[in-house]
Amino acid sequence: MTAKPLSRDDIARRVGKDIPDGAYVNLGIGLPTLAANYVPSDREVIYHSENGILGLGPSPGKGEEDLDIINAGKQTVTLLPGASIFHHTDAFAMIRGGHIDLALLGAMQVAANGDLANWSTGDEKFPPAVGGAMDLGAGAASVWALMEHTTKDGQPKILERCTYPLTAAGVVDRIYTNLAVIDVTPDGLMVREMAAGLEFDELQGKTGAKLQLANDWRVIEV
Amino acid sequence: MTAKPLSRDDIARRVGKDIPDGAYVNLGIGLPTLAANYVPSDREVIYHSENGILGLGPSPGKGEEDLDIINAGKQTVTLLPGASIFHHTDAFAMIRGGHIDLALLGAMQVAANGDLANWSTGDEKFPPAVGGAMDLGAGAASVWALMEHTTKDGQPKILERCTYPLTAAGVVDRIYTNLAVIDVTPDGLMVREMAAGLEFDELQGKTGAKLQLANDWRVIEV
Amino acid sequence: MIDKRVPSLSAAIEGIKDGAVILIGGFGASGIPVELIDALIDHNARNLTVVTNNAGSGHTDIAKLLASGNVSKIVCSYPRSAGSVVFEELYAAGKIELELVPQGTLSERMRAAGAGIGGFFTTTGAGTRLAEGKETRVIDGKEYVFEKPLKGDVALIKADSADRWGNLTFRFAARNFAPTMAMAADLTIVQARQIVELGEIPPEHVMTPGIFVDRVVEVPAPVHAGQPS
Amino acid sequence: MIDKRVPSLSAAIEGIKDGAVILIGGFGASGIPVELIDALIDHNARNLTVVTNNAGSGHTDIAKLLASGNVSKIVCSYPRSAGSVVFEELYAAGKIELELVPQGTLSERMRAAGAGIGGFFTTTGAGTRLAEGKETRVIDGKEYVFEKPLKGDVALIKADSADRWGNLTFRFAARNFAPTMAMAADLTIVQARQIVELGEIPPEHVMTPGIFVDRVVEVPAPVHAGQPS
Repeated sequence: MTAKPLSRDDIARRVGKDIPDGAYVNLGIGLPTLAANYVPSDREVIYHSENGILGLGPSPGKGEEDLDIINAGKQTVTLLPGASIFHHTDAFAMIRGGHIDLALLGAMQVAANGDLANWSTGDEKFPPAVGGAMDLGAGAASVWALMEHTTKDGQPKILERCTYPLTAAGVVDRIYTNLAVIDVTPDGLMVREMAAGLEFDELQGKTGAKLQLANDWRVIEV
Repeated sequence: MTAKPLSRDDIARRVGKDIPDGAYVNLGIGLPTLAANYVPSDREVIYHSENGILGLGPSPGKGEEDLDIINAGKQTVTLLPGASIFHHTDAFAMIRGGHIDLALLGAMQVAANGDLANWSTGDEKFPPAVGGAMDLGAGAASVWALMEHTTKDGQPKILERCTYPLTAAGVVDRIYTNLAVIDVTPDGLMVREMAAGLEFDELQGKTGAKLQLANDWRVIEV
Repeated sequence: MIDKRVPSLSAAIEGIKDGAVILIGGFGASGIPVELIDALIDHNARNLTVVTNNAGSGHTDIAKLLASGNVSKIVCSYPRSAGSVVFEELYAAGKIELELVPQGTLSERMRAAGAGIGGFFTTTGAGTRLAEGKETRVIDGKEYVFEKPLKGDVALIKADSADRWGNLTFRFAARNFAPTMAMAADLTIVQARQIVELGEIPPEHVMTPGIFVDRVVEVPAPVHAGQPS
Repeated sequence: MIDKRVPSLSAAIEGIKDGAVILIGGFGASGIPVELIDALIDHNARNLTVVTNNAGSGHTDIAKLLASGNVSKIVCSYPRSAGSVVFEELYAAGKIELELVPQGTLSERMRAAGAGIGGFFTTTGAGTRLAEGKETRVIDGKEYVFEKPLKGDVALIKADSADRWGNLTFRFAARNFAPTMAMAADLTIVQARQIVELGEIPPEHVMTPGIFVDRVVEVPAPVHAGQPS
């Protein structure tokens, strides 16, 4: 049986199932934003945006866009009943003060100790840009990293130590990739779920840090 | 001619004349609050209160008191058109950030270098209480101290060094007493005005720090 | 579903432990959550530290809480005021510890706790007794004092309107310490004059976003502090 | 009489000097004071430092200001975004200095400047390149970075309503950096969609109190950033 890596949508679908009812969640751009679409409909989740919104709703209908109601990715969004607006400094007080239960962040690299690299490849040719990534990494009560398991040319992105400049040190709690769901624990990286048909040795081979397979590991269901 | 010390109302009247048009002013309890009654009517002054009000108006009419609209002295006040409400932390950001142009503070002692003592006699029998005095002393762009020139038993309250615990160091710009108006300058205490009939030597005799008489000194007019 | 409403004052206060640090909103008599304080007194947790601006007046609300004997320490800026007889007696008898903090520093320290700030430098208090023993630093020629965050286990807050997400509004200057205290406590408990439907508070007029609030109880006709209850 | 209204955009911008530090509100295209920026370009002060979250997009507003050649340094969190071609060219040519600051730290540093805080410790950036050369401190077992206040000579702000005392409201998330920047500058200049009578903004709904505002100019139909003007 050959491994069946998850599609991008499937990663989002898998993550969506884990977002808990009642959580205050900040979504990074891309995969994380996609994950919100797959939260079970019986859960109420309050989404936070760095530019001063709690209670973001879905995309507006065509013609209903308001350019003053946007998310951190600068896309127009809507406000749910119960939404609130505040200024940037308060928005980051929420982040840094640990009031955001969960930040879903795209990642370039994650290290076995939870170090996160998602803002820079260190390439000096391009101007660096960080946005709110460091604040979210350091401040959110829990951080989940979402990414492809390897780079396009097959290099591992889960490493003993990040080679890219860090976003925040020791903050990632869980990693969702197209191949596995992995917890970052004090004892190291613990594989909770693997893509259907994937052997542990194969996963380890695509990973730049030592993995352990949980006794109760399962096949990822999406 | 014998000296004619100012009454309490006259001190307030004298101070009121100096409150500039357009100023943001915080009023301490007592004499300072009284002074606001004597600001010339062609001036617009915006009063600030530590509990989160800008634009305090006069006392409410009988029966019109609102217990949620009070000043720092806990008296009911009114809100002028243009008033704004904010929380305590913002109220003190205004103070500490130098946005309050002028704080009028009652004083127990003022030193020649502008040190202010107005919160404690150092008597350990009573529990200390400081309120916003230290914030206002340290933060307001300008601080005027209002007080009787001497204690009830004739001891000077303007001193080379305060004997009471300090509220803030080197912050008083001007002193208004029942005997004189005195500027605190880098060169020392400069008497700008004296009560009618008062001789400089007599004023100096009631003062515990060296005074200089300004060349253009005048009799206090109220 | 997020529903922070609780059915009673006793349910609102439930679980507060001995030794807890309790932030209590209000300035003078304005914004004091009288009914929550009464419920806390009935709850009878002991050895509390209370953080609030004043130390109560007469024999109601905060003064009544102090008189219960359950408060071992008060952190405030102005404990001594007209009618603060209960506090003064406890203080004279050595039965209550007092940490005196300048009012703006009190508020800023709680904000720091709520905003994830590890400490800050302020000119307030520099060169005074209240800076004794504290780290100081000269910045751009002015002396600053280092102040640390002040975090609560619990905050007791009086609001005007609230919804089931915990969004709050306050009446005029009853706002005072409430938004800051709501941020600064692990468990923020609110009494609101009215609980409204989600969306009834316009998003731009929410004064404390619900993220800072844990429990809301409706108290339709709250007693004003200092008035007979 | 307090009247912060000025009759024209050029009067609003008057007196901005070469070398000034200019705080410009807005996040993405939301809340950017396009007309004030255009007036600043016409004013032609040189060697400016601009503090703003993004480095502009396309060839309008902030990008146009950068293209004017009058900005020698930009302090921001996210200069690189879709369409930030002007900035990228200037950066590649070594014609603009970049100080990169995490977004929350950027906002908190300006708040510190406005609130009289001499500096603060934050966990944001600890252990990263952006903390290199900065003081660090371990507080309760976590590493913090010391950050300093960031003050402006001028702030340019887009508001919805304003009155002659300078009280402001903002439309939805156009609020973003505006209230903080208004506190943090010596001269805060506001363009408002409408100037209303004193008292028309309810006291409890004022979002930036007038004490933080110096000049207000009415721009009844403001162009949204990124749209052709």
